[in-house]
Amino acid sequence: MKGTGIIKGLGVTLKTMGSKKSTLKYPDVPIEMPDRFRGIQYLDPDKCIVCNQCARICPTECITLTGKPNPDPEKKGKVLDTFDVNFEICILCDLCTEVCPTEAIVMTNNFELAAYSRDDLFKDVDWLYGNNTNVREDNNNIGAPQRGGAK
Amino acid sequence: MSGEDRREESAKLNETKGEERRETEEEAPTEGSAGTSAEGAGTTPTDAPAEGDNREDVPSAEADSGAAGAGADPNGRKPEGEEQASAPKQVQAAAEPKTGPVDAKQAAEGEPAAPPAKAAEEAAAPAASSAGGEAPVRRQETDEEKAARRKAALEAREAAKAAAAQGAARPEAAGGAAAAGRNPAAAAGRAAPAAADAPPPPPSPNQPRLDRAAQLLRELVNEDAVEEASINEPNDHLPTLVIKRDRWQACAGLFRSHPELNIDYLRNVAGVDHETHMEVIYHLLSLDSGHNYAVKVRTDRESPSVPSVTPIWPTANWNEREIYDLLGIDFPGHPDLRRIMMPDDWVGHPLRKDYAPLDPEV
Amino acid sequence: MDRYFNSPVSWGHVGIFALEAIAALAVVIVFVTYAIYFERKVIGWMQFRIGPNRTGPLGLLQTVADVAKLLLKEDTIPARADKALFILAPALAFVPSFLVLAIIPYGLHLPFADLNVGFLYYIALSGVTTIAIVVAGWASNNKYALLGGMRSAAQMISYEVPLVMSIVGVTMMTGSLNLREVVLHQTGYFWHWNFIPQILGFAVFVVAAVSELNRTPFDLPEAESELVAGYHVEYSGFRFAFFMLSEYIYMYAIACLATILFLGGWNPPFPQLDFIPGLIWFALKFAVIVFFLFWIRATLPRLRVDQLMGMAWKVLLPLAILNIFLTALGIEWWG
Amino acid sequence: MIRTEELLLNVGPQHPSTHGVFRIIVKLDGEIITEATPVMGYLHRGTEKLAENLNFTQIIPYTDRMDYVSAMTNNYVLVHAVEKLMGLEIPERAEFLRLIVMELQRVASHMVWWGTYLLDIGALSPFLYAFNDRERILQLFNELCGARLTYNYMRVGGVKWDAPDGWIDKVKEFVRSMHGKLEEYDNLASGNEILLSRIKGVGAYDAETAIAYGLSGANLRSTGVKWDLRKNEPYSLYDRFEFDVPVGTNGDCYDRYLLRLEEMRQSLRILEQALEQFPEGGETMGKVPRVIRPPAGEIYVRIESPRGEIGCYIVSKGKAEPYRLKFRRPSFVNLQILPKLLVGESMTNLVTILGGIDIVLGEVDC
Repeated sequence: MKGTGIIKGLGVTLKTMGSKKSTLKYPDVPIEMPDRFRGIQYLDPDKCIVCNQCARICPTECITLTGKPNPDPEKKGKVLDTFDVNFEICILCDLCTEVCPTEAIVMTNNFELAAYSRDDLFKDVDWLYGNNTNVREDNNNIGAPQRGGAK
Repeated sequence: MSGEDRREESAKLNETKGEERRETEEEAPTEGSAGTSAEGAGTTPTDAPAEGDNREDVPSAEADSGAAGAGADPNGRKPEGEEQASAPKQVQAAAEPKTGPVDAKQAAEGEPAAPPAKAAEEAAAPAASSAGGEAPVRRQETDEEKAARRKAALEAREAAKAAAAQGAARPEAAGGAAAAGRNPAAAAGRAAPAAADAPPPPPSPNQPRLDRAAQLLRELVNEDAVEEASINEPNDHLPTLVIKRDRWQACAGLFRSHPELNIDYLRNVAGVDHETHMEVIYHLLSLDSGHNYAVKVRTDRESPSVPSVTPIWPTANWNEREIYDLLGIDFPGHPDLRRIMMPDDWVGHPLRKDYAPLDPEV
Repeated sequence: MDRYFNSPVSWGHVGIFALEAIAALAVVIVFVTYAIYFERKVIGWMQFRIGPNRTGPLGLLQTVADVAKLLLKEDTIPARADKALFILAPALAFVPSFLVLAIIPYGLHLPFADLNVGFLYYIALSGVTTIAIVVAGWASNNKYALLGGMRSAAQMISYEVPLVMSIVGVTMMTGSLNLREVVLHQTGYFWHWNFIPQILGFAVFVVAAVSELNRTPFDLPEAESELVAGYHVEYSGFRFAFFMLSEYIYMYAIACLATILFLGGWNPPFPQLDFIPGLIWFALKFAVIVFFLFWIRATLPRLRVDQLMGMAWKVLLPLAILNIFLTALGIEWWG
Repeated sequence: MIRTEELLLNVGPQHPSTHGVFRIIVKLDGEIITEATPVMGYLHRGTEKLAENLNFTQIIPYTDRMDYVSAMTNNYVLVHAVEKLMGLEIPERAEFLRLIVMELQRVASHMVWWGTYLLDIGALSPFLYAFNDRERILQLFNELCGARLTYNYMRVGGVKWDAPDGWIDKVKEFVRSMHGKLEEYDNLASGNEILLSRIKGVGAYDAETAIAYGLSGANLRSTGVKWDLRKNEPYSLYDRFEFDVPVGTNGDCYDRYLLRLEEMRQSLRILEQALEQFPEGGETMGKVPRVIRPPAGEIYVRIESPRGEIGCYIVSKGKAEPYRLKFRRPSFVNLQILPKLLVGESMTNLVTILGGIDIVLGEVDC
């Protein structure tokens, strides 16, 4: 009969009125992201071996880093000098953390990046080091040299 | 630290890393090939040749699902057994809305009866004799390939360095360097399959279809219509024809209207800039029989033009516009050839390999 | 009230009238504020949401904040618009919407203007708003606005016909167009209310009324998915607020009319419940109608223009005429 | 003397119902369209050009952004093409995970379509009903790969992440509850007389036209052509599962509407079977060389995305970057029929027909 469809529809909306709401109280109650969530990176400069893997894999070329000789003459290799991520173009694709052999750069669950100026989105090593909350536990860096390849 | 320093540094890193990588790379395929060929020798004789001829794709599909794969398709790779089993079904499924699928059905059922048997026969001999001999041959090839590639990579790197040294990389220089780097690589790429073709592989299950299509085109259009005909093996043995540009319109008409081919569905049109020439690739499909073909039409780079097939398959309309827009290939006969992605006043065709943006800031 | 009308005019009377008018306006403005609030709340609840909840306790000040924002917004007039008409249109839409409120009786002793042609007065004035919408669409010099304006003209003119025809039955039963008498005629149990004998007329009235309000499923003049915002696409700030305001005031008026004409006005469903004041009964029935409007807005998709016109002329009008016939027969047979 | 003239109306690029920055220039006679010219490219990012300078791992995030409503299938078509070209072997567990996420994605994508389509037609609520349920799928994806829209989940040779503990059970729970939800959708809208009158018989075309225009997906099947790549040219593990390919008869918007709802049910069916058969353990990454460098050659693979046949054509010259990468985007091809369908229809039907084709602008412009 004509009209039954409409009445059924009205029934569904009426029933929904009393159902549980799914609105999140977001700014008041922070959103808990699962551990694998890809948020803003955390960088531990002490772990970094300046291998440049992250800068090379980055599809948007948003990472720039430089190294300097190790100040401790006993040790070989380099230490990190500067490390900048341009979050204007970073797509949080997870590839940099995937290839990092020492897990120096890892994802965190923090995702709030809004700023009034574009300049604020250019984050340096100190800022990234300070972003040390909600760091991801399992990084699964399958692309990194020692575990990847013909494993 | 300036950008140049960084680049140098990363180049050095590249070198060291590259060596490591090469080692692992060399290991991986040999391991894989040895494993598979041994497996092939151990199992039924039909398994081995199917793997032997696909040297480009070493670990084939059957191992991922041992029982299902081996049971369903004796060739190891899926196309033959699978496609034939499903082809008549498709015909039936598609038969309701269509008219006159009878001959297509016959073609589908009659044709494939022969090749598997033939393939099996021919396969058996080399498999028995040269199952052991396969692996070293292949390793040699990969080594050759590696050497060529290493050389190419080195050259490319040098070229890149040179370009970088010039400071603000001017587009011509960069383009030239890139081209210089690419050409040897391309040459190496071409050389490798040539070397690989030494032992004649058993004919592909789709060979008769390819031959038949080529024959039809030669007979009904013109003797010189088909320039090349080959089977693209990794791509499910896709019959691939290279058609002379001037004959393409007539050939397309034949593909569409000939009851045996009956290509009613144009899957995809893609343009490629091969630097020496331009190429337009049409992926054709007959919904009745489920047969796929790929057709390539080559044209020169200076004033590229390929006859439009929009009157035959309306699908081509926007695809050709896109190719015109991004590669600059003209399609005479197209009803409305305008830019589609880029703004109307855009200068240049971005997908060309030598494209340099008018305004590098954009 | 009557004594004021019958006694000579003095400053005191003028003051009293002015105060009454302001009080009525205040009621209406408060209604509009919270109608918008509840509309958003109800639709939110029906969509797994909680609706506005940030401004003020429970979000109660949301609409106030919205209006304040609209007031403070820059007043833009498109360069190529017809300026005079563009400015005139919102006022033209909103003046008649307030005027129609004058005739609505909320209780036996609470009428403002007790006109004998009450309903016709409503129809006549609400028709002016149609002109305002067409003017707005035309003056904006925008193609979407023009299409919206044209749609609105066609739609509102078409639906006024079944709307008027649908209440002819009620008028025949009452013998008057005076809204107070219509309510008085429905005194008694709830089956004495007009919506039972006039069920057909009631149905036609509701459909035509929703259409007159330009609300879903008849919101074609401002069909967002087709015409972006229809006739008021170029309006912003307080001019836009005027359109919004008049729309909600019409909703108020139509809900009042439906209550009065078909749901027994301030009469309780049972005479035994007389101890509850009539105003509360009125408000309850009124709320049900308003809720119904929100409810269908949350559920139904929109009609197409041709279907809309077809419905007015091919379905509603014949039904309304049939209703008149049946009423006439009923009156003839049963008195 | 009354002067009449045609109205030239720009629908878009900023318009609520063009589903993105898409523009149709329509000539209107009253409200009847006499000519429609689609204009696109506002979202053209040159993915194909960018890809020529990126290696295959780096291209995967870019595919996420093509059809951003169905990123998983895009991921799959690229990695599938590369794997086929290299002849790689994919562990069964990885293939199962891929199939599960692709089918979940199909459900999610059709939900978005259903909600937005009804929003186009003027019903407000279905949109939120659909998104409320889609949210659960996104949450599942978020737990699996750490993103809700641009997953970057698949890799050449496998998948990046194994399923976390309890994830499969959560998917099972979701699939179970989804059946009831689909029924609710039907109750809410499918029977609605206004909806039926809006979409029945609108935008109809026959099978021949559909094939000539190269339509795929529900657009093709609505005309009665039983062509679903999951059945006709099986890839992944689809040949192991039982499911039906629903077809329509009239080729109008109503058929497409019903088809997409039915496809969700069939996807749930596939999911149920796949979750039952999900292997206990195993690798999620196959044996892959350190640097993904397909041999010289070319390949065209196609899979059934929620919108139709999405194809990936790769020309490789033996380097880590593709020499040429071309995507056959179903939205782009399907959209070609639009100017033909629009002539003689009203403005209102423009929205209905455009919505019925189901385009995603990220994919049209690529």
